[in-house]
Amino acid sequence: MSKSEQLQQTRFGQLVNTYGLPRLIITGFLIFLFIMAPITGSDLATQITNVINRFSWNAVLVLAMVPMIHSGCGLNFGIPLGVLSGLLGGTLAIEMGFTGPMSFVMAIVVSTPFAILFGGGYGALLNRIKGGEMMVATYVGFSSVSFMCIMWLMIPYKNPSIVMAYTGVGLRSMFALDSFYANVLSKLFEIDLNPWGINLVIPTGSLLFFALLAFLMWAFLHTKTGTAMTAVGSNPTFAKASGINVDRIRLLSVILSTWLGAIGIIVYQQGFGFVQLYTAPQNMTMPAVAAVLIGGASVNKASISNVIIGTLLFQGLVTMTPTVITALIHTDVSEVIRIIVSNGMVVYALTRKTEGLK
Amino acid sequence: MNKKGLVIRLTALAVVIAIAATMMVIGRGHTIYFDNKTVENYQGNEYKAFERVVVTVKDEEVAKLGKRERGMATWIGQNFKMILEITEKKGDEPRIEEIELTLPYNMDGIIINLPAYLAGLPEEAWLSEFIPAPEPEEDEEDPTIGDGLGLEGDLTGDLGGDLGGEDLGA
Amino acid sequence: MSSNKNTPLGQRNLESMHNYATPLGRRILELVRNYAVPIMFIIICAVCIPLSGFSTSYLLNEIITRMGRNIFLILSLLIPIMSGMGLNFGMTLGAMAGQIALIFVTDWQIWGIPGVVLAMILSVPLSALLGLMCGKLMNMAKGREMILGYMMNYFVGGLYQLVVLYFMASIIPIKHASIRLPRGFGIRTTVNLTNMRQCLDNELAIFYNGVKIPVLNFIIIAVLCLFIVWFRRTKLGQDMRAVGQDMDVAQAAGINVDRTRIISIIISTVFAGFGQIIYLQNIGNFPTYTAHSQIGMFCIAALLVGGASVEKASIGNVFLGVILFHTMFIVAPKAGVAITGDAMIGEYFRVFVSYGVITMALIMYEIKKRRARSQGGELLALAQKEGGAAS
Amino acid sequence: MRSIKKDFFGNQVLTDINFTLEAGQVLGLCGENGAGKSTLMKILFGMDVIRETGGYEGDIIINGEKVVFNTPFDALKAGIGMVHQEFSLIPGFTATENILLNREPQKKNVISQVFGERLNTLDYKEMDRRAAAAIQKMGVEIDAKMVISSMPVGHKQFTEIARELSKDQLKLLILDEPTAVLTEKEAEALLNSIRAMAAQGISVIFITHRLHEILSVCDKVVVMRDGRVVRDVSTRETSVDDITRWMVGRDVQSAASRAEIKDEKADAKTVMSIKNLWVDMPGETVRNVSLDMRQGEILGIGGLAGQGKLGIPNGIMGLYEAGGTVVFDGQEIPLNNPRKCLDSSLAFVSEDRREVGLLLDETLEWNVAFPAMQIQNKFLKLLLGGLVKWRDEKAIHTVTQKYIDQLQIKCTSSKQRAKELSGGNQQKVCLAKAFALEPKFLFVSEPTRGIDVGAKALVLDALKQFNRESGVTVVMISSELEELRQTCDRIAIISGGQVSGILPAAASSEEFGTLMISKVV
Repeated sequence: MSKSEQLQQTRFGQLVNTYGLPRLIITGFLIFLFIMAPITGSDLATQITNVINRFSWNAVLVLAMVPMIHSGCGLNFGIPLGVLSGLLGGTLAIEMGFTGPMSFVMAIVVSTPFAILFGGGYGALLNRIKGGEMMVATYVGFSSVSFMCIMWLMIPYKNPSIVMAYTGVGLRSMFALDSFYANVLSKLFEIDLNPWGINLVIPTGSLLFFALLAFLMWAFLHTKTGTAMTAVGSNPTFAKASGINVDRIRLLSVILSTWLGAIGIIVYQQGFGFVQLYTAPQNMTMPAVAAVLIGGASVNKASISNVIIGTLLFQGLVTMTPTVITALIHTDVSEVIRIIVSNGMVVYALTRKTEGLK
Repeated sequence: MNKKGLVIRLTALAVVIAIAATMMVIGRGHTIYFDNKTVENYQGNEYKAFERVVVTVKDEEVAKLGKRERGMATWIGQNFKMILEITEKKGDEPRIEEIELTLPYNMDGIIINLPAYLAGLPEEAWLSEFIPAPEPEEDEEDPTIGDGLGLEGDLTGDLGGDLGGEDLGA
Repeated sequence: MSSNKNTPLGQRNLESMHNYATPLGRRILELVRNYAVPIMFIIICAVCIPLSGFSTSYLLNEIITRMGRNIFLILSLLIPIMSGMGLNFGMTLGAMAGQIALIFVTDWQIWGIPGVVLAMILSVPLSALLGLMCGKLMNMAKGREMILGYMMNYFVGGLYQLVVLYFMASIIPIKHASIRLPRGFGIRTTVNLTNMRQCLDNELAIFYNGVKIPVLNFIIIAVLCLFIVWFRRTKLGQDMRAVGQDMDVAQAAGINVDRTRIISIIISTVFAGFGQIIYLQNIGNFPTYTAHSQIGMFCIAALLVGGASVEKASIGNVFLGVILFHTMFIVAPKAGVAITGDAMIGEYFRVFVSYGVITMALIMYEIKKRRARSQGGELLALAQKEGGAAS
Repeated sequence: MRSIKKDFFGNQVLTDINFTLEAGQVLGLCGENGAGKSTLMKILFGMDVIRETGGYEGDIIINGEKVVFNTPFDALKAGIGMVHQEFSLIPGFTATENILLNREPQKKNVISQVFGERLNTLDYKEMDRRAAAAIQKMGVEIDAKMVISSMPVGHKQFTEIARELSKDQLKLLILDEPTAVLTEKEAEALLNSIRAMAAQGISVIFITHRLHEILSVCDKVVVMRDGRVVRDVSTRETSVDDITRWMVGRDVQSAASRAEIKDEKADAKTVMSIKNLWVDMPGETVRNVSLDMRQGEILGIGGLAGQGKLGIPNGIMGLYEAGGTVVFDGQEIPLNNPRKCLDSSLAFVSEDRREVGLLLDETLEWNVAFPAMQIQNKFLKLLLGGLVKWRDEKAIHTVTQKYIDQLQIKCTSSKQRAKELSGGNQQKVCLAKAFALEPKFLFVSEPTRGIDVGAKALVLDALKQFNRESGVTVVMISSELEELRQTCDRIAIISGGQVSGILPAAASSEEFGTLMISKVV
C-alpha cells in the first residue's frame, strides 16, 4: 500500500514530506521575522541574544524527549515527572543549605535518585500499556503535579528563603535563586560584546553544558544499548526477535528521559533565575514536545539535530513574535501564535502515519 | 437526495431560522428608566413632576418615585406593560393607570419621562436613550490566557497565576 | 491422542470460562473490580461528608443544582464512546462554540430563555464545523483519537483566543462597549450573563424543604436521555455500535466507517455546545478565555467516576458519576481543612483525585486490552494438560 | 447461472481456468495452499486486492451475461455471497443483528425525514422475522438472540452463512473452508444445510481440505494445482485417493538427487529435540508437537496453511507464547525467551519480513549487524576498558558488504534503507542477518514467500550452501512442498497442529498429500 502511495508523490510532495509542511512554514515565518526585526526598529543583536538565551534555558528539556521517542514510547507528555524530580532536587539542595554553584551541583545530585525512582515507576507502568502511552502519560503528569501540590505544602521545609513568608509552612509558589544557582552556567565563560557596541551576550556555560549532554546522548545512541533502543523504537517485534529485552530498554529510556527532564528544569531555573512550584511544571510540557516536533522529529524518530533545530525555531518564534509582530500590527498576538503553533504541531504529528509503530 | 427530502429539509431549516428570528424579537432585553421629572420647556409648556409614582412591572413593585427621582426595570420583548399608581399632588387620592407601549428595538436603555408621557406628548418628548457614562478606565485588563495546560482556572485558585507572563512564554 | 483433542479452541474457551464464573467469591471480586472507581468514591464521600459539616439540605441543593447544569454536558460524551472513539476530549470544541454564541447573544441583548434558545441555534453551525474538523483528523489518527482530541482542545483553544481576543470588535462587529476590552477590540475576560442567569433553572422550579429543583433543566436532560435511547435504535446508532466494535467488519458490510465516525463526533460536539450554554446560564457569567478549558476534564472524570470505561458508558453511569464526583468536589475542601487544617490541601486533593481517576481509568483500559490478548496461551496450555490427562 | 469461465494471467498465479456451475449444483474446490483457490474466489467476489494489483483477464459469465465486479458489493448485488475463513462478525451484536448487518429493515420517522435515512429506526420485529427465516433456510438451529462473543465457534460460522442466506438475491454461495473450525457434529449439520440450500436452487462453491466432505455433499469436484485446473469431474467418478493424487501429484524426479544423501545422516546424533510443544500463534496453533532434528541435516516442515507449521519456529524462538520442552545440544532451552535461544546459537529467519524480520526504516548495515551485535557483542569497540561498548561502523560496513556480495543483494549501497528493497532482496537481508550470527542451528520460515523465481533459487542455494559448508542444521518451513523436496533431507508434515508424519524427500506425492490432510481441523 505504501508503495502505491510513494508512486503518487510528486517531487514537491516529497520535499514537503521529508521536511514537513508546518516546519517549512515556521522556518519561513522565522526568517521573515529576522528580516523584519531591523525594519521595525528592534535591535537584531538583542533579538539574537534573547533567542540564544531562551535556547540555553530550554534545550535540555527538549533533549529529554529524545530517549523515549527513540524507544517507541511516543512523545513524553509525562515530562512533569522529571520536572518534579528536578524541583525536589533543587528545593532539597537549598534546604540543605547549599548556595552558589555548589547548590546547582547538589540539585542535580539530589534529583537523580528521585528521577530514577519516578522514571522507574513510570516506565514500568508504560510497559504495561504499550500503545496507549501518550494519553496515560499526559494524565500521569497531571496527577503527579497535583499530588506534588499537596506535597509542597506538607513536606516540612524550613529554609526561610523558600517557605511561605507569613505562615512558615509550605513552599512559596515562586522564589528567586539569586543566592543559589541563578546564572551559574550562563555567567560561566560568558561572552559579552557590549563593550564593542554590540548588544550580544552569549551564555557560553549554558551552551557548553547542553553541548555536553547532547554529546553524551549522541554517544549513548552509538553504543550497543543505544542501538538497541533505536531498534526497539523502530520495530519492537524485530528487537524482540533479536533477543532484546524490550521492556528493559523502554524502562531505561523512560528513566533517562525523566532524569534529563530533572536536569532540564534545573538548567531552566538557573537561566530564568526563579523556581516555580505547584502547577508550574505542567507548563513545561508543551513547549518541549512542540519544539522537538518542529525540529522534524516524528512520534517515533528523533535526533539531536531535531532537538537543536526545533528549540531554535520554537524559541525564536516565541521571543521574536512579541517584539516584531507587535511593532508591525501594534497588537501582541505572540501568545496566541505560540499556542496555535505548538499545539498545531502536535496535532499534525499525531495525524501523520507512522511506519513501524504498531 | 430526492426532491421531497430536499423540500422537507429546507422547510426544517426555515423553521429553525424562523425560531431564531422570533427569539431575537421576543428575547430582546431592555432596561427601562422612569423619570419623574418636570419637563420645563416643551414647545413652551411645562409639565410638572408628580408628587409620587409607584411603578409596578409584572406584578412586582419596581420603584416608588418622588419628585426628580428615577426608577429602573428590565423588560424582555417590545410590548412593555406597567401599572402606575400616581399621586399628582400632595394629599390627592392616587389614581391607577395601566400603560402599554412599544419599545424601540435598537435601544438598550430607555428613559421614559412619566409626566410627559402621561400628558400624551409625542414620543420625542418623553423617550430618550440612556447612554451609560463611560466606565472609569480599569487598569489595562490583561486577559490571563494560558493554554490551559496548567491546573489553573477555577480549580486551584490563583496560586499558579501570580507568575506573570514569564512562565507562559517559557 | 483422544478424540477430544479435536474440539475447537473456542468452544473450550467457553467451557472453561463457565467454570471460572461460578463461585460466588469470584463474582463479588469481579464486581468490585468492575466498579472499583465508584466504590472508592462512595467511600471517600462517606468519610468526607461528616467531616465537612455541611447540612443535608445544603448538600442536596448543591448536588441537584450541579446535576442540572452538568448532566447535559456529560451526556454528550456517550455517543463517541458508542462508536468506539473513546472519551471525546474534543468536546471542549463544542463548549467554545457555545461560548462564542453566548458572546453574540449577550451583545445583541437577547435575554432570558429566548437568549438561551438563540445561543443554542447559533452554536450549531459552529459546533458542527469544529466537529467535522475534529472527526476528520481523528480518522487520520485511528487508535490515537483520545490524545488527538485532547490536543485539539488546545489547538482550537488557540484559534478561539485569536478570534475572541483579536477579531471580535475589530473584524467581527461587537456593538456594546461593556463587553469589549478597554483597548477597543477583543472581549473582556469575563462575559456577564446576568440577564439569562438561571433562566432555565428558575422556570418551573420547585422548592422542597429548601431544596430547589430546576424542573425545566431536568426535562431537557430527560429529553436528551430519551433521544440517546432512541438514537441507539436507529440505523445510524446501529452503525455506530458496529463501527465501535469492529471497524473492519463494519467496512466489509458496506458501512461507511469514516463518515459514521465523523457524524458521531459532530453530534457530540453539538451537544457539548448546548451543554455548555446550559452550564453557563446557571453560573451567570463566564471567564471568556478559560471557561472551556477544564470542562472536558470535569465531565470525563465525572463519567468515569460513575463506573464508565473508555469503551462502555451508559446513562446510569452519567447520573451516578455526577452525584459522586460533585459530592466529593463540594465536601473535599472543607474536609481537607478538618483533616489537615489547610484549605489549599483540600483544593489540591480534589484536583488530584479527578486527575487520578482519569489516569486509573485509562490505565485499566489499556491493561485490559492487553490482558485479552494474552489469555489465549493460558487456555491452550490448559487444553493440552486436560488433553494429556485424558489420553 | 450457466457458465463461469475465467482466464487469468497477471503474475501467473492462475492460468486458464475454466469451469461451469449450474443452478442448484454444489461444486467442491480443492487444492494445496497456493494452488490459486483463494485468488480465484477473490476475483469472483470482486475483492479490492484484485483491482489494486492490476485486475484479471478473462470473463465471468453469469446467466449468459458477462459481468465485471469492481467491488464485493457489485458481486453481492449480482447474487454472489461469500463466507470467509475469518469471521466477519461484530462481537457485541446478537446473531440477528449480525445476520442483517447494514441491511436492517427500517421504519421512517419524523426526524429521519429531516436528517436523512440513517436516522430511520430499526424495525426489530421485521429483523427477527428475517433472521429467523434465514436460519430456517439454513436448516440449523442457532439462537438468534445470542450475542456473538458468547457463541461457540460453530454457531458463529452458521451466523455468517445465515447472513448470506438472508440476502434475497443470493444465487451463488462461496464457502471458504467453513468446516475448519467446526466439530464433526456441526460439520455434519453444515453439510446437511448445504444440501438443503442446493435443493432450493442455490449454487454453492465449497472449498475444503476435508475431502470426504466433498465426496459426501458435492455434485462435482474441481481440483486445482499451481494455478491450473487439473481435474474437473463428477464426484461419483472419483475417490479421496484420486483427489489427493491430483492435488499434490507432480514431477517427483527433482527430489531424487537430494533423497540419496538422506541415509548418510540417518544415524547422526539428535541435535534438537522438541517434546509436547504447544504454541499460541493466532491462525497457526501448535498442539503437542514432538520432533527430533539431526545434526547437520536440512529438515523440512510442510503442511497446509493454518495447520501450525509456522507456529513451531515462532514458538521455540519465543515470539509467541509456548509451552513444552525443547532440548538443544543437551541443554534445555527455556521457552518464551528469545534471548536464551539466540544465546544458544539458534537463529531464525521469520516468514514475516516486514513486521519481524527487518528494521524497515534503518539501513541494511543495521539490519544485518544488529542481532549479532546485541547477542554476541560483535562489531563493537570497547572503549574505556570495556565500560563503553561503541558501535564499530567500519566492521559493520565490512560484514554487510560481504553478504551483499555473497548473496547478490541488489541495493544502491549498504546504507540504503531496508524498506526500499524488493521482497527478494529483503529476504536475502534477513538471511544475511541470520548468517551474521553464525548460528549452529537455523530456522528458516517461508524463505521464498512473495519473491520471484530467480531470487527463490538463489535463496535456496544459499541455504544449502550454508548447511553444507558450515555444517549448520537447518529447519526450513515452507508451504511449497516441491521446494522442500528439492532442498531437504527429511520432511515433517504438520496437520492440525500436530506432526502427522515424517517422510524422506523422495517419498511419493500421495504420501505427502495423505499426511497433509490427515488431521486437518
